Amino acid sequence: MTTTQTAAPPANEKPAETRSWWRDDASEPLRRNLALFAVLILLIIIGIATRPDLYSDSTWVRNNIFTILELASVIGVVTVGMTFVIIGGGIDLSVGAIVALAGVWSTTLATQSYGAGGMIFCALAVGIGVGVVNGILIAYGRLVAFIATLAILVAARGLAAQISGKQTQVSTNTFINDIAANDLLGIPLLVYILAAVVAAGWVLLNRTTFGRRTVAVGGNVEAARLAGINVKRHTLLLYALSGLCCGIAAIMLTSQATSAQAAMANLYELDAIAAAIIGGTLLSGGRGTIIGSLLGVIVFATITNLFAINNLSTEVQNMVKGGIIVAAVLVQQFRYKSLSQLFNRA
Amino acid sequence: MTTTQTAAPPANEKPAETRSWWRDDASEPLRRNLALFAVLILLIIIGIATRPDLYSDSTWVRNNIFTILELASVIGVVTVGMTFVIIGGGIDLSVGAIVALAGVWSTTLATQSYGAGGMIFCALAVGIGVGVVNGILIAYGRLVAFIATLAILVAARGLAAQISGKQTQVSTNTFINDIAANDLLGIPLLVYILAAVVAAGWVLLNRTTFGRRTVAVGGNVEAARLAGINVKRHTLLLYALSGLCCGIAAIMLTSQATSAQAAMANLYELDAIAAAIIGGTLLSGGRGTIIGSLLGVIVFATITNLFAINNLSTEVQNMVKGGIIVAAVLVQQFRYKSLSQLFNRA
Amino acid sequence: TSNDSGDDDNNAQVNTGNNNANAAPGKQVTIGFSAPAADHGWIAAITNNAKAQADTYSDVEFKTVEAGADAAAQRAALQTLISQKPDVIVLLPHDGKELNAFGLSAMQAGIPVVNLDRAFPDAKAYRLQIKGDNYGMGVSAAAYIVAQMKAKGVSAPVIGEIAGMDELELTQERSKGFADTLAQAGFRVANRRAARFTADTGQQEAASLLQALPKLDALWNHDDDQGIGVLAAISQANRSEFVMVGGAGSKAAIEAIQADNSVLKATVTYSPSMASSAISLARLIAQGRGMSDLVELQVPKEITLASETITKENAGNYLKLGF
Amino acid sequence: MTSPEVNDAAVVLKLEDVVKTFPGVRALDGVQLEVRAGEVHCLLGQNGAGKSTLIKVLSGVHRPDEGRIEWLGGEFKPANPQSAMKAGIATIYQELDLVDDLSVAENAFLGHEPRRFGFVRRGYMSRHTRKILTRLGHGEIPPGRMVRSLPAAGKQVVSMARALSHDAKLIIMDEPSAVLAHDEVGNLFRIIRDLTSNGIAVIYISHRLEEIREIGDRVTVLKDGRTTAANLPARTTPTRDLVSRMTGRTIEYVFPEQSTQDRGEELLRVDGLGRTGEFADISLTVHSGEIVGIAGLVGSGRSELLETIFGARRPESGTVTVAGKALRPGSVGAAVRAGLGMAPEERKSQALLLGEPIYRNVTLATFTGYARGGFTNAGKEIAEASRIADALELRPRDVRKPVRTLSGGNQQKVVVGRWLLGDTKLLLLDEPTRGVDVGARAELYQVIRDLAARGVGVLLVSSEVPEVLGLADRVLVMREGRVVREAPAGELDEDTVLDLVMAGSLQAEEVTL
Ligand SMILES: Nc1ncnc2c1ncn2[C@@H]1O[C@H](COP(=O)(O)OP(=O)(O)OP(=O)(O)O)[C@@H](O)[C@H]1O
Ligand SMILES: Nc1ncnc2c1ncn2[C@@H]1O[C@H](COP(=O)(O)OP(=O)(O)OP(=O)(O)O)[C@@H](O)[C@H]1O
Ligand SMILES: [Mg+2]
Ligand SMILES: [Mg+2]
Repeated sequence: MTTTQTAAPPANEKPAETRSWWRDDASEPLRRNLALFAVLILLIIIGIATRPDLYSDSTWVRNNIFTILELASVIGVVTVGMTFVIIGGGIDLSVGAIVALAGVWSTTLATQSYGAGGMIFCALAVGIGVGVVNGILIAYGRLVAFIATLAILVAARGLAAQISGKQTQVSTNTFINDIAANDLLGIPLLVYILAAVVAAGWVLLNRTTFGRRTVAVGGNVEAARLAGINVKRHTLLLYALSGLCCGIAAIMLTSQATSAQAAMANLYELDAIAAAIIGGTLLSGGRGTIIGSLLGVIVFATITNLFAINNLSTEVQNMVKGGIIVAAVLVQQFRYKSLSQLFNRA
Repeated sequence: MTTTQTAAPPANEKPAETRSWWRDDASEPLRRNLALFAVLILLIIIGIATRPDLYSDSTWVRNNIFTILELASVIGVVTVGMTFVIIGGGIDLSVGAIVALAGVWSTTLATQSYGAGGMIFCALAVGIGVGVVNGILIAYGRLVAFIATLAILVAARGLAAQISGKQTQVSTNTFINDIAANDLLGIPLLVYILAAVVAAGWVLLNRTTFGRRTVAVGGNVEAARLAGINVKRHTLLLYALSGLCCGIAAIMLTSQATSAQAAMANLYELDAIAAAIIGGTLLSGGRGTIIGSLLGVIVFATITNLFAINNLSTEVQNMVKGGIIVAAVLVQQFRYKSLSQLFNRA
Repeated sequence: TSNDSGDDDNNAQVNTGNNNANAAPGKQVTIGFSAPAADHGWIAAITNNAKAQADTYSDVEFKTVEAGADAAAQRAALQTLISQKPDVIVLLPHDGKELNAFGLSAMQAGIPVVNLDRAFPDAKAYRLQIKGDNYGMGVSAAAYIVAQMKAKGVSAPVIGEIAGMDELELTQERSKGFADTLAQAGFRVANRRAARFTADTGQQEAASLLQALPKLDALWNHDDDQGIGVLAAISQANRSEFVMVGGAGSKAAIEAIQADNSVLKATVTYSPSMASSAISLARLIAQGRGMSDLVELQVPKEITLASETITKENAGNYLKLGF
Repeated sequence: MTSPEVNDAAVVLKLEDVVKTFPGVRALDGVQLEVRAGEVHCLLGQNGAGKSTLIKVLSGVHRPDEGRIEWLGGEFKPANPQSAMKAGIATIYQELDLVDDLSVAENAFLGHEPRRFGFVRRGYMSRHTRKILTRLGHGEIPPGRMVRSLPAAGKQVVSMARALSHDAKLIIMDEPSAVLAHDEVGNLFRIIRDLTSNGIAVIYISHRLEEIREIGDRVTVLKDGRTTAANLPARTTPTRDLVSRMTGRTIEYVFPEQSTQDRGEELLRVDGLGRTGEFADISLTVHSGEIVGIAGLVGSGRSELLETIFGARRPESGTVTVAGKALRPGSVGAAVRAGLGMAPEERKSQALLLGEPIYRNVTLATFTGYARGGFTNAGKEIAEASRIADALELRPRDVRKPVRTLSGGNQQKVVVGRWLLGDTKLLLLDEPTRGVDVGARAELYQVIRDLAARGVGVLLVSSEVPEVLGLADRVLVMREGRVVREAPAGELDEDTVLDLVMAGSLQAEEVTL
């Protein structure tokens, strides 16, 4: 028989833990996010330094913040869905194509005749529908996510071109068009939508069983399966969720452009994946944060804005942008290391 | 369970163990390649069925084969490099941008003044150079490959636009232009280049320490490190190799188009990755074949050819293409299962 | 297309207008300008021309914002332009319909908008619209081909088409003009491939098209930039049995037509010189002046450039306008 | 301190006050170690004592923070694994370090392939590998075979072949026997004796005391990263002494009393279950409060059987009935809902989310139960997980720490603990004590017994025959996918079981002779 009572009093374990609680890996996302904040502040400082004339005008600054957020809003919504898919161990290359297909489908004359409600319903239904197709191919057809969603990308853009006859379809629905045009309490409506989607995503990931399953499935799919989680159904749901986000984004983008066409939301997949990864989501799954992804999107939008106010030519813009992406990630890593060293000494 | 005695194993093998020591999936790559061959034959049959008029002309068929191979040649060379990178556990999104930068740089008036040798040297040097930058960022800067090569994609296209002033730069060098125009023994020179690169890639992967270590680094990076492999240096070399392939491809593409511009080789990264994966390369690394990747490229080129000879519109083309990609992968899986059952019974 | 990076010194697409009453300096004005950032010769020429034309005026301050990759980025860029309070905005939108809303809001805010090339659907969204004729391009190309076929006595010609980026509306208009006009002569397009305005895609699509059509009588290629690749594919395939018509009117294409040593026999114009005109007219609008050759005191609301056909006969006249 | 039975060969390796810290952990805290040429030096210590960390320091994976290492008379500071290998130290790591898609020969020579102009000398490498494999008693493994297709024991042989492919003077083996069956362990010992007779020193790590008795010369004991005893004679030091040095307390390596209660109603009935190439025609029952053990060789299909019962594999024939109701085949979810739980064989790849906190791993199968309206209840989960951590004496106790930072044995406790939450009626345990130290092992045995006493049925797979016999009420012996004997534990002894288990191999050998 075992006698265990003699040793290991918990008392002497306590101090070691209090000393190191913040250092355990659970707080890493927070630190990474701090690093992204630092990058953001740096970008703003560069903005102030290069265009003091603009930044001295407080109305302009205020408007500029909203310009950045509006620019970030559509891709931000897409990125929330993408973050779930990547944390769950997948990838969705079809997001841009889904946005385009949903946008085009909801702006056909037939759909527009059902009014704003019909258009929104159509966009969401198309988004979820294509997402479910992705999910079925990947979860039940056992296709590699990269290939399946690439195939759907190509097919969905083709279908969008077919439906629209490659024409730009103008939205004549004032309700839809007003979403992007109007404010509430001085803040653009699109920013509210972004905030709502981010908040919902955060709660879903961190406070619900769905979020926990996502982390489990992406972190160790075999462990999740052997713990009784229905991995296939969950995978399906993840792609459907991504599709839903694309549907929402389609409405937002249609509203911004007061029109939709088959080539819209071009390469959003790369932007969304890049933002999520910059935000600390592990490409191999199992780890990531919604806030990080949001910050990633905002960093990209701020870079674009910085270029615009300094009127850099596109080619210079692109060269600098590549450098900034690299720098941002390096700063994250640097911060992580140096800070932990700093704290270690303290 | 079969009686082991009938199988007449070699004297030094214990029969009871022959059953339990290994599961026979070593031949899986071969079987996958067979499946791709089946897809290829199916595509050709569809071609014959839809355009019997063309296929009844043997000269035309011969020319068509070369048309397909020429179409496959540039992306094929890029895919060989990509296959190495993916087997080694990475990804290179910058291949298209490197091809463009190398092409543009080698067709500036200054470079062209050094003649064909100077142009080829320039393209290869630019390719390797950008590849090395990728490698340094990933291996030593510890950036995620996806982000690092995405940043380089953006930056390299920007630089290419800057160098070319967004103009299409015409190559006036007849040696370069003749590469795509000329044959040897009735076979286009580009096809020889493709064959040479594929052969070199095969030998490198299967017969050299570099290739075997690539599998190790991608398959189990910890094991590779513990075995004393310099993982960082190896990773660097992989991206340099991919860059080299892009440099070769740049010369080929410049020769085909008798010109170069910053937007050339658009989205080659997606085509190359898709071909490699269709060809059986594991996106997570550690497994893949050069022959599979080549077949993947040829399947895509054959699909494009099939669309062209049937005059399908772009949108229908895209819809069908998505379906074919999905079908091809499903066929592979189906074949894999059913065949292994077949073998089990035999 | 040329390898020199478009120095403005001897740009034939700029109106130096020495003998023009409106050339005299007037009120100091700020012109804001935005065009998308495609890596394409035509768009590059648009931007270069606009800048060069603005440089000829001592009374114009020229501010450009380059729009990023899509309409959303361009809209954000335009916001920053607005904050710099220009007197007039010259805008080549990614897509006229997508930026219609911006045009409306700028006009409402009292900033006249000169729409360049890609039309806003809403007439209230612009003060002046100056654009090329995409449908007309197709018409001109088809008309030339029909005439050639008639002259050669080919009754049922095999006609190919290499289009530009298929998802753009302008490509659709060009193809429609082409098909409509051919149909009037009882002809039709046997095979149509869509390239992406780049030489490498032009080569690939042309190689495919030539393989699909072992015998060809006429070919229209929408864009002379991608035409470099199309011509390369034709010579690589050793084909010469047909006539080819180009599009847009690049310097290289016009030279080739003049030299008459390839299948390229004509090209139909879609000139980036419209950017120069747009700047000149924007200045007049901002200064409240009219066009001196017109009786009206104001610049008119719409100008559509004709698509002209350049052949060996008239190539000499157009050579200086090639971009 | 040297005991008389150890020869006076030269000291080849000497460690003084070696310290290695990880963020938050002092994994090595002043280690002393002395190894002589030609001896088998055993390292003993509980899970997390720092054994693996110590050998990673020796093999150049980690660099020590403090202390001094002497190797062959000179100071030794390996910068990376390669320089340690060059210096003559080869290591077989605890976690298998093979590349699945390389061949046996390529794995054996990974990192130091024989080559000419960059080309691998395949013929040479293949011949050399075959020689090494033959020396290891496994000449039947073809050097060209992909490692992916080898079972765990075969992979262990390849790991060993790699160590032998270096011209090593010291070979370190971190729990090499953990994945080996009984006859394979005998073979391993033969190889070790062969090595030491050639003057090669071996550092041997194992949690099985009887192995240390059989093969070891001297023992060094680690506790909490410190050497608590050095150079004890391996054969003669009393178990009580060893265990007290390891744990700082006295325990005995015994099994809890067999329960006396009558077995309850039938919980699990398996009828004619089979899967081609894995197992065939398996029928068994488990009653409430009963522990049924399955003994057998590695590769006899026991893991596959458990996974099939649990719904992780689809049976090709036969049925599984739980508490009188047929279980939907091929559905883990249905099995869990029916009250089944399983601790799989490979905890890292099959059971754990290494980056996630302990509590989330403990509640992985039950967190839905604490949730309300789809919203999780972290407070409740942490409380419940802490309760389990206390019951299992998990170290560390803080359940918010990531599982990755736990030692192997504590990770296993997390996996078993998962099924102590919720209403698990039947627990399937696959090698629950693999790589678990003596102290934790005894605790786990007690946990399993207590579960049975509460009426839970247990189906236990283990490669350690004493464990099956000591713990189970009833024992099934499997060979080549079939049950060859079923009997109450009391009617069997170790020799009988081993005889049954190996009969297949013996007969097979007769056939080839
Ligand atoms: N394709 C196959 N052909 C022949 N036998 C196979 C095949 N696939 C699996 N097996 C058998 O399935 C069993 C798998 O071995 P495994 O080591 O998992 O069994 P085990 O009894 O659970 O051993 P352990 O005690 O190590 O868990 C072996 O009997 C193996 O021979
Ligand atoms: N890379 C690492 N990062 C942080 N902590 C680590 C790391 N490696 C080991 N540790 C910690 O160091 C201590 C010693 O671990 P080690 O693996 O050496 O134990 P062990 O004696 O080999 O145990 P076992 O018998 O379970 O294998 C443990 O507390 C472990 O959690
Ligand atoms: Mg260990
Ligand atoms: Mg097993």
